[in-house]
Amino acid sequence: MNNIVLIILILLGGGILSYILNKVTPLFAGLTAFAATAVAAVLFFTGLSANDSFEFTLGGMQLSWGINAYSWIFGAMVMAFAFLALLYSMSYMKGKDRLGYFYLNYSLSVMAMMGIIFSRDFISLFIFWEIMTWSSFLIVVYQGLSEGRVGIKYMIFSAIGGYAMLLSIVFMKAEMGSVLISDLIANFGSFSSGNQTMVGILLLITFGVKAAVMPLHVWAPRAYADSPMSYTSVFSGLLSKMGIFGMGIMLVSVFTQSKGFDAVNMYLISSVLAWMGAITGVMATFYAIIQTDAKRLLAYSSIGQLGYIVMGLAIGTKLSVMAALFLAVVHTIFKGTLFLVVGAVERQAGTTDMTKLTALIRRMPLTFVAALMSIIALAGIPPLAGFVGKWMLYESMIVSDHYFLVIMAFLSSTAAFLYSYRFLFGIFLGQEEPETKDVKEAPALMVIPMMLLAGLLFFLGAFPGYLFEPIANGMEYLGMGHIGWNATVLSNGWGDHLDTLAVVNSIVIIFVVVFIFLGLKNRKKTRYVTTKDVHTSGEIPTENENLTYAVDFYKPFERAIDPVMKRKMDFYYNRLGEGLESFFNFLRRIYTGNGQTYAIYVIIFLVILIIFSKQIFI
Amino acid sequence: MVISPVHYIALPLLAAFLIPLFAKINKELVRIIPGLVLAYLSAVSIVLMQKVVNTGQPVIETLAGWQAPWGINLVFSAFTGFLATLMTFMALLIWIYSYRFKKIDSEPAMKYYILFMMLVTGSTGIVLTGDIFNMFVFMEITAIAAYSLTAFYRDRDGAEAGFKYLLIGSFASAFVLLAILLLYTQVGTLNMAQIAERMHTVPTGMKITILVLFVTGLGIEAEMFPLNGWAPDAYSQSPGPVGATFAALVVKAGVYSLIRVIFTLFDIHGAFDFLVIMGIITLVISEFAAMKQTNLKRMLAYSSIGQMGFVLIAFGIGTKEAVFGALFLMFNHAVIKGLLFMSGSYLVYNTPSKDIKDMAGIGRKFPFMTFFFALGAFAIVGLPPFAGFWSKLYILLAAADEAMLGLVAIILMVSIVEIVYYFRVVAKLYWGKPTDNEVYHKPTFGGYISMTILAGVILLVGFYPDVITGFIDRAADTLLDKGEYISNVLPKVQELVNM
Amino acid sequence: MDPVLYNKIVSIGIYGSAIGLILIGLYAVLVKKHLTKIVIGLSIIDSGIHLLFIAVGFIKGGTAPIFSPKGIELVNQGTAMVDPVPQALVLTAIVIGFGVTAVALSLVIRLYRHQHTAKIDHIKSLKW
Amino acid sequence: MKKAIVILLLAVVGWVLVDTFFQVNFGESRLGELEQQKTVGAFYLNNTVEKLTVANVVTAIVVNYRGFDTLGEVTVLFLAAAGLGSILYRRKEEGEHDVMVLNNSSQLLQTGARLIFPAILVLGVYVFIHGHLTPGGGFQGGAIIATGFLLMFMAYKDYHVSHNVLTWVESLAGVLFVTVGIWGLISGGSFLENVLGTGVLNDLVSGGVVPIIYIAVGFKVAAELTGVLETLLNFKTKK
Repeated sequence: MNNIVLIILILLGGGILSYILNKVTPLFAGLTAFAATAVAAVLFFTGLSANDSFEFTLGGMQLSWGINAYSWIFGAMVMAFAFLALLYSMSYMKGKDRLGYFYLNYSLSVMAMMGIIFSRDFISLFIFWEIMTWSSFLIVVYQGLSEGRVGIKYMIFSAIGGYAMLLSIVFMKAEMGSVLISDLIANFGSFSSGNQTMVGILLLITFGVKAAVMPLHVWAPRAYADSPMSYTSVFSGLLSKMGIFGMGIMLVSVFTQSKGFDAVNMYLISSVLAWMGAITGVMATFYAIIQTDAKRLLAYSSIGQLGYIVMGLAIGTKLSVMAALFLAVVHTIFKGTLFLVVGAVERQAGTTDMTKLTALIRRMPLTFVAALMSIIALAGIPPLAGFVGKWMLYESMIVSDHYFLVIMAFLSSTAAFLYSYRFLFGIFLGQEEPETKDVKEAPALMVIPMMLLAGLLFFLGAFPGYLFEPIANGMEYLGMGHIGWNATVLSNGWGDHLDTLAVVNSIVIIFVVVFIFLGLKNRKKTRYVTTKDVHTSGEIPTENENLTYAVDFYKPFERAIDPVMKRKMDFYYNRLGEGLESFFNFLRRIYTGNGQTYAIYVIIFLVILIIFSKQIFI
Repeated sequence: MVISPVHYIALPLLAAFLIPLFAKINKELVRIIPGLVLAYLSAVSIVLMQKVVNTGQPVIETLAGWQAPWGINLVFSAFTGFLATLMTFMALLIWIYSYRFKKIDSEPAMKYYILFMMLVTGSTGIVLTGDIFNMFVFMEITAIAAYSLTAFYRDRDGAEAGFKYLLIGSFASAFVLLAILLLYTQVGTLNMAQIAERMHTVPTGMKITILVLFVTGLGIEAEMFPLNGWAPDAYSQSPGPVGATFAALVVKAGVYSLIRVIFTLFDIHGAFDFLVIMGIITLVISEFAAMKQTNLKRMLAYSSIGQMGFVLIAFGIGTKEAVFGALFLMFNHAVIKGLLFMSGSYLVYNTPSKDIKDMAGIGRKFPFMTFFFALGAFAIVGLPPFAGFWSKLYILLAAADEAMLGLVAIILMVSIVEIVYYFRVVAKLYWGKPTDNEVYHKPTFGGYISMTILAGVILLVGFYPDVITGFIDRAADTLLDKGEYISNVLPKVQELVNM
Repeated sequence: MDPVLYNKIVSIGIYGSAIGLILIGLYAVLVKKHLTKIVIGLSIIDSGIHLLFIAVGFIKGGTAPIFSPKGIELVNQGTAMVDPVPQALVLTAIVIGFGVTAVALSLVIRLYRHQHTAKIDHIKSLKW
Repeated sequence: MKKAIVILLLAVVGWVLVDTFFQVNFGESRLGELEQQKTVGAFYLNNTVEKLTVANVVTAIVVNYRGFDTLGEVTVLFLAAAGLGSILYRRKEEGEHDVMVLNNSSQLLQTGARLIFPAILVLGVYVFIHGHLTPGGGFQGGAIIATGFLLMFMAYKDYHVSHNVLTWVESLAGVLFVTVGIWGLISGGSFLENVLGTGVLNDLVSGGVVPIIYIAVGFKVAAELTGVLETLLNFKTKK
């Protein structure tokens, strides 16, 4: 049987089987889902070639699945990360109820993502897109927080996105009689200018919702924070990348490559999108800084990072697209890891509130190492992979004369240091509280995936070329020319070279030296104290006073950005929603409950028809 | 005895007349006989469907030995047969579901089964008959059974809903009767094929007046806005299986009659645009009204009305693809809404206040019911890969083919509203904080069986729509080919003269 | 009297009274508050329609469509028989009307027993 | 206000109805010629005597040509009775019994009712037995019989008709109707087909199955109308 179909079927079957087996024992549920993902991953990495395709007719529609160099990047990402996150889940989810439900939806969303990646036509893309949406919705409401309101908000936005795609699909089908992505690329130039804009914007809305671009992002922070962390890592790491995946096809293949696309439109759409990405990056970063909950902080940070990626894609030069795709992969790794870290902390310490957690470094050292690595990658500090991506992004923007965007990006990545620091410090460093004394290191099943991912970050920082290769192949498939790459050397437009290996080596050496030095120097002197072990003007703080360092961490900064943050986008959406609901409430008063009124409606209807019968029926 | 469409009417009637006698022998027979009849009719459906598919010709049954225009005839074509088969199977499932209904009290149980069977017979009769006045008679059979069943529960709201239904329903029958009368004066016949054949001789003004009367009367049955005031009350107050029957059979019959009149009897093209407009209004207003409902069944009722509006839109577009989508949607709606009403009523039974608020977390107590409800909700809003998706897709494609992108946009926007209120409930059922309610009405075994079958159908059609599209395709062709209908039903001109 | 005028007057009288009955019935249903009166109104609408049926089937100078010896004799003399179809239809319609009325009355009785009122304005616990 | 609106609306409806029906000329023959029959009515008038040997064409239509309608209409009655039963059903509680809503009537009415009751029954039976010959038939006869029972209900406060008997009568009559239909299906090829010899016109025994069906209808209608009256007039109380 065709491997593509087999992967989908294995994931689907694994999900259903784990739902059923959960009735036997919850252990089987996790194992089955894990086994299915593992087999699928093995199949994906070993059994697929670019020529594999699968075509069939369903309900009168010609559907076609296949794999290409571009989708391979995302497929590899999904399979590898989903596999590791599932390994983590088996330990993380232990003891929670309705595991069958969780694993079913987990497997379904992985299956849906693989389906999206395999889809060569919009109908199957839409089908898998919606499966992804509702399976993730079911996990967002899994913990039963806030009466499912977060989930509903997520669902509304996803539905808007999904239906935008459906609208463009039916339009495409009517216009060109086909729903193949390749046909859209081939025929896009022949659409009228207005139709081009419409299809373009509709599809970008679809992908923008999942990628949480600014006006469409309001679902994301709470949805990320409310899901179980082992799924949030997938949610933020992979699901959002599906938006990026689609945007890549739209912006690069459809817009740039199809001859005859109205240049003005294209420029307008792309630069609007780039600016939206930039604003998303800045605003979300600001929001991330003022969060006190680690989950929310990471959620906003995710949105901000996705903003960069969108910006890179929208600029559309070779280098920027490459940077965006590189960042997309790296973001999956580090943000996924960070959510896993937060999950581990939540499970071990019982909370993710940074004002309550302190000094977990001594309790959970391995988790800390993973967090540290990912934070470094997130902040874009050499030598980890994030640095390489940022480097390329800045360079591409400067080369293509987007100076304002550079300023925005610079602003937000500087600001990102603030929350990175807050995250690291709030949870892992500082003085110890008695409450966190009994916290233990996370179990091995949770630590191993985190450490593997952290190692991967380090590896990619040293040898970015191993990631450049598939990305360059993918971009070639999309229609951009080949870009020069080498395993360890970055080259830029000015002809400078950056040998990543040298950077890595020197930094590692410095780090090790300093570490040894500090270790030797402080070996005997370290005295660990709790936060209560202080005297403020001679007063001894009471037990219940929260003196954690993370309280009011960035008070001055918060005050500075307060005017910008006052009106959230959320506020306007909520007002709109309330307005609509009260309108609906008013509207249903037509049904007065009095039978006689209904009878009068009938007569009124009849009379209207009689009076206007000539106009209506002829 | 040859298998023929008349079995659909004769056997249930015979059974209905016999049930009071059997009740004197054994109380259990009252429950079993309707099931046997419906099971037999399902088998009849399969045989007849096979015959129709194999020969490509409709099975036409003349009654009392008189050829078409003189006597009444039953037409089991690919189109009517499809609907009749659908209805019979749904009725059989609903019977399985309600087998233990009212098991304590045998007297109302007998009445219930008689009325239920007549509801089914009436709906099937509307679809099968080829005579306009006979259709009216079946409409009334359906209506009276429906009024009584709506008021079946002994609380006062049931009677209220029943009375409203009756009030509006009487209007419907009055208008239809007037329309039939006027039609008879113009064409001098009651056979629908012959009416269609002679329709071009009727003066336009008269034709339009008749059409207006028909549209008003049948629009009430098809739940067109603003004629549908009765519907939410009737759906929400009737017993659970009856609500399912309304959604799966009665409304379908109403829509069928409207479609038959507009597509076959009349040749007025404005009527199609009119259907689209009324469909949009119905869809929009009822989906909006559903949004703020606190009673689950009432919400389902409004959703049903909205779906019927959607069906009307699709029929109004009038192309082959659109009719195909509309029939597909009717099929899906019957199956899905049936499942929703079946599972929903167990959820409602176990919530004394009937309020969606108080159903929070009920999924822990009724995992299967909640699962079925969630599946139905997912399917009805048209999420892939469930059955509802395909019908929605086909209708939208058909609309786009006619360059009605605005219409597509409206439908999609309304779909978002639909998603919101369904998902709100689903999220609440699964993950709300449970309020403890002691009352337990455990789902019956039969309930599980029929719901599992429906869920299976939803999944099967969702994953592999081709199992059903062949039949629907043929049905759509049959509906649109008016000339063939006339020539099939009416004997050749020579024979007419010789008669 | 002029046959044309006579014809007109008769048709106004018969159609007019039948339509008048329909309108009176509709008025009762739409305006009267008492449930029983509404049911009576529905009955009156039905009666009006039934009358229209009979009126439409009538043929001037026609006799009843019965081939009794007398009827055969009349037909042989060239007398027309009225159209039998509306009469047959109206028989069915009357019985159906009776059935609906009976159900309506029983609903009214039950509403009255539960609600202790028969005013339609007071019976609207199901709304919106 | 509401009244004014309603009157306005009804004026439009009335005007349209009048306008429409005046296009249908009163008393005009729409039957067409013998060869070129325009309405089915003409066909019935021309063929009933020859093919069915039923004198009353209306009866022929009701019972044979459109017998299916009649089956439906009998069902409607049956349903109305069943529906009434279910709507007004209440389980008898401890110490309750059925009571008529009517008051005791005068001696005059009681005596008169007893006197006239048998006559009404006979008239009813006569009407439905001769349904195929004279104006009248099963429905009319049944209604007349039910009137007789209504008279008895009004005269005697504690007059009851056995539910058992009513059930048997209406069920058997209904079964007879359908069975005749199915008999036609089996031996003649179509449901309700007239499979008996038709006899001589204007004989009491003529018209094949038509009188049989009409007698069944008569019994059924009588039983059902009586049942409906009984249900509507009774209520359960402790007194």
